[in-house]
Amino acid sequence: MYSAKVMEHFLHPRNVGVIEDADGVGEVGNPACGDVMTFYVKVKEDRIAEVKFQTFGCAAAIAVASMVSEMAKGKHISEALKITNRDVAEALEGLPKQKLHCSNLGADALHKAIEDYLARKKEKEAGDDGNQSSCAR
Amino acid sequence: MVYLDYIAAAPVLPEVYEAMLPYFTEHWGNPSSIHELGEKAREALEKARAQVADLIGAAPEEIIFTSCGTEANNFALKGIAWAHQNRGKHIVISSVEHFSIMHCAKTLERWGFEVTRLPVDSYGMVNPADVEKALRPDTILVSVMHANNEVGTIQPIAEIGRLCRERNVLFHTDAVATVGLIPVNVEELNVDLLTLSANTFYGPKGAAALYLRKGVRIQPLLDGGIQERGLRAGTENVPAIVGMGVAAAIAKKETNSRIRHLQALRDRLIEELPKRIPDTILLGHPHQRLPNNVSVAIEYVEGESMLLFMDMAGIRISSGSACVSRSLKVSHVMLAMGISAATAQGSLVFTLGIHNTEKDVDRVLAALPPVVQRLREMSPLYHK
Amino acid sequence: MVYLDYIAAAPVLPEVYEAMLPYFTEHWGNPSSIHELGEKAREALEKARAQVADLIGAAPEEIIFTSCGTEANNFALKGIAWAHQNRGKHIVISSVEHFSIMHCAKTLERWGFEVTRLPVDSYGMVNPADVEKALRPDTILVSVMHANNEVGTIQPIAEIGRLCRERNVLFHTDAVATVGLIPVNVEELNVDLLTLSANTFYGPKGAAALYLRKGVRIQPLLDGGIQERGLRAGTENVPAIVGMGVAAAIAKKETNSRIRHLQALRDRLIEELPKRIPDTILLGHPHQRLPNNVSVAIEYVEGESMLLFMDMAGIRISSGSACVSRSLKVSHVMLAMGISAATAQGSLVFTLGIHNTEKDVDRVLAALPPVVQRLREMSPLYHK
Ligand SMILES: Cc1ncc(COP(=O)(O)O)c(C=O)c1O
Ligand SMILES: Cc1ncc(COP(=O)(O)O)c(C=O)c1O
Ligand code: FES
Ligand code: FES
Repeated sequence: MYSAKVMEHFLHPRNVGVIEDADGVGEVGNPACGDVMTFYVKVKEDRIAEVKFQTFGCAAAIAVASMVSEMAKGKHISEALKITNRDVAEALEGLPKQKLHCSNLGADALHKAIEDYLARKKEKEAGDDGNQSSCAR
Repeated sequence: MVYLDYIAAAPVLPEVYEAMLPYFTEHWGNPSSIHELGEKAREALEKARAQVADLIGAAPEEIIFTSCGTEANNFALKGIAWAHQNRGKHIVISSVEHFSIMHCAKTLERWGFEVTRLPVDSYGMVNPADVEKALRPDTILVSVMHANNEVGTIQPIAEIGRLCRERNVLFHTDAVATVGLIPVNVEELNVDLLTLSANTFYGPKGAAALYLRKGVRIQPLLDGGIQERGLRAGTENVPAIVGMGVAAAIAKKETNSRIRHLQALRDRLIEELPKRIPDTILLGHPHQRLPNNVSVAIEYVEGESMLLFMDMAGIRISSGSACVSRSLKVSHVMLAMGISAATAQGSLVFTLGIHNTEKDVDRVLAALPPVVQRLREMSPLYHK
Repeated sequence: MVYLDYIAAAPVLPEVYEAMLPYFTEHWGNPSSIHELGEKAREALEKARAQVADLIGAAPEEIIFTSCGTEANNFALKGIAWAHQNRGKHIVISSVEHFSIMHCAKTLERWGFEVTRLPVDSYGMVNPADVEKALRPDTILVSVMHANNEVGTIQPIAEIGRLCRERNVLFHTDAVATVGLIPVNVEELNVDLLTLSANTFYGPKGAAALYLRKGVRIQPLLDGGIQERGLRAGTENVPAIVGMGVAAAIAKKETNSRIRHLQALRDRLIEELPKRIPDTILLGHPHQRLPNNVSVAIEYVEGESMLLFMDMAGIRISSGSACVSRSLKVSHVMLAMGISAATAQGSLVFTLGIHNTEKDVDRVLAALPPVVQRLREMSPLYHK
């Protein structure tokens, strides 16, 4: 059913775990549908310095998360945001048709984590601006 | 290899295998041919029919061979619906039926029939009182499975059958999970139609049957020649049916010893799994349960992942998790039992067979806990 | 024994037999199981699908396995009728179809469909012009068999298919008598659906298929699980399907040499029988005919009697089609061809197979004339 690549990532997933002081966290899915995926990123100079994930899902979900984490590591966030579901499925040498949705999960969770980072950054900048302006006042 | 997926498929018995072989290359006749080779095939067919009938306490002419349990279930529901629609268009099924009943019922709804789905309790058990409530003057058929293939719960069929008979409503039971595994007698169960399948009792794939009580009218699902008294056309799969007959005869003799063997293994798994894996829930009824079924939900992990890790370890099991069911839906059986979708994701089904040993159980008990542990550590839902 | 009833049943090839065996006791998995044993079974299933597709020039995903030709025919007619009834309720079949089409059509009539039955000429041949006349705006399906199992006549399927396509009407052909015996290509034949059966080409009983052109909508006959892309539920008969695949691959390679062999034997029977038995009429088309079919009517005698005397002499033949014989009705095929009921009574059908030899033909030619002579002497219809 699964490609050798999928099985390899499933059996030996990279970057499993939690980053306690993550710069961004993204969670997608719903346990009712059998899939929850959480991505944690640490960002340095707009590059993904560290990435970890947790998943509650099938073998495809685990392999996808592992592959996405590998693909994202070291990338500029603008590049990481461009990782598509298709890229992930291709990198895994294909996924069974009914499991293609799992590849959405991985990329979506990563993108959400990056967006979370960007939102926090913006908030912080807004906050900084606010402080500055209040200071200036 | 440790194989604990007997509900999905089983090897045939050596005696069954030996009995089938000559029908491929030596006695290859068509039972409808009136020469000697056809005659031989017909005799073999009728012998098998008597053997299968004997297994369930039926008369040989009440057995109609089909190609699989699904065909027999479709035949029962559609055939009775077509033949009796002038009396009414209401049908009752349970909410934990196999897909081959569930989806038939949906098709019947598209054809203008009305279907009531009986609720089940948290063990997956139908309450006969609910059957009584569901019966209407236009009810023509009730179909409740004998035992559930996923959670192993055995339904109060005899009682439901009695209620139906009192109300003059035909009663069908899908006994694919029970016939040949536990004693089944069509008289005691008060059924008018019953589905059974050879592979449950180590007969071959491609052979199953519908028991149809004498005098019950039905429309064929497969129109054509006059095989099976005109009720199921098509050249009979003689080798498979011969194998089914032999398997039935052996099952009849060995039922009790098989049950003892299976129950011991089952009970050890049921007892030990929750001890070794915290947050493991037994699904299905604790006592009214198939002797070969262990169905559990393991919280915070997903079935397919466990299944594949176990597969790597040489252990073949099954799961009712959504990720396994190509349709990506959680088992309707577990949902009907009120199990949350998240919990149902962690479903594992072990079905034991005659070849299993204590050692197989030991291997499962050794292999599963670390797999669960590993997956739980990956799981965002799990917090120690 | 001389066996000349290959249309009724045939032994499986040694290669087929060998290929099937491991699937009973070794690779017994269920193709739907996602562990290694299921995986093996699924791979075997998909390999067989590709082999069968290749035999008829189809894509693998256009092959749906069924349990017999009858099931595939029922699936084709009922499944298309159900799926397309909103477009129209008119169906066209020929008057010489196998019972599994004929009786399906009757059932469809009971369900409110209208059926036109095409006439045939004295050879049992459908005239495409009649198809054209029969087509109406509400025609949803035409079904004409590729070759007739009783009289061997091969129909102008490609032309009928072309007409149907022009008019946007789906076209099915029951090719149970041809696939694996003569070259069959679904593209050349312009068919949308085609029924084939393994035993025609020395595959096992219990395996057949419906070819369904990509994009054609159909309703399942067997509702249930998602086997066969949800179009035919039920656990697949893996050993039989594996056997069918191997048989298809061999048939593809050997078709031409088999035809040469069969035709020589056939033509000798066709030539010699009337010479040795006066008032013997060849039934079916003289040239557009199956290479293995010799169908004759022997005047003043009755088929069963000849058949049983031949059986005594160790020669297995048939009279009319196998599944008709027990219904004690004169063949509808022969009646449609304008053959009188009295003449049709004397029908004998010889169907040759790869194992037949010149010597078998000699034995028939030696044994039959005295049998006929003896019966004629008893017959009040016979006057020398
Ligand atoms: C032309 C034709 N169609 C269909 C069938 C039905 O096949 P089965 O008996 O395998 O269902 C037969 C059987 O001989 C046949 O000859
Ligand atoms: C309870 C029950 N009914 C029906 C079936 C359908 O049997 P088959 O797949 O042989 O058609 C199954 C198959 O596992 C089953 O478990
Ligand atoms: S997480 Fe359910 S199919 Fe992948
Ligand atoms: S004469 Fe006896 S069945 Fe026809």
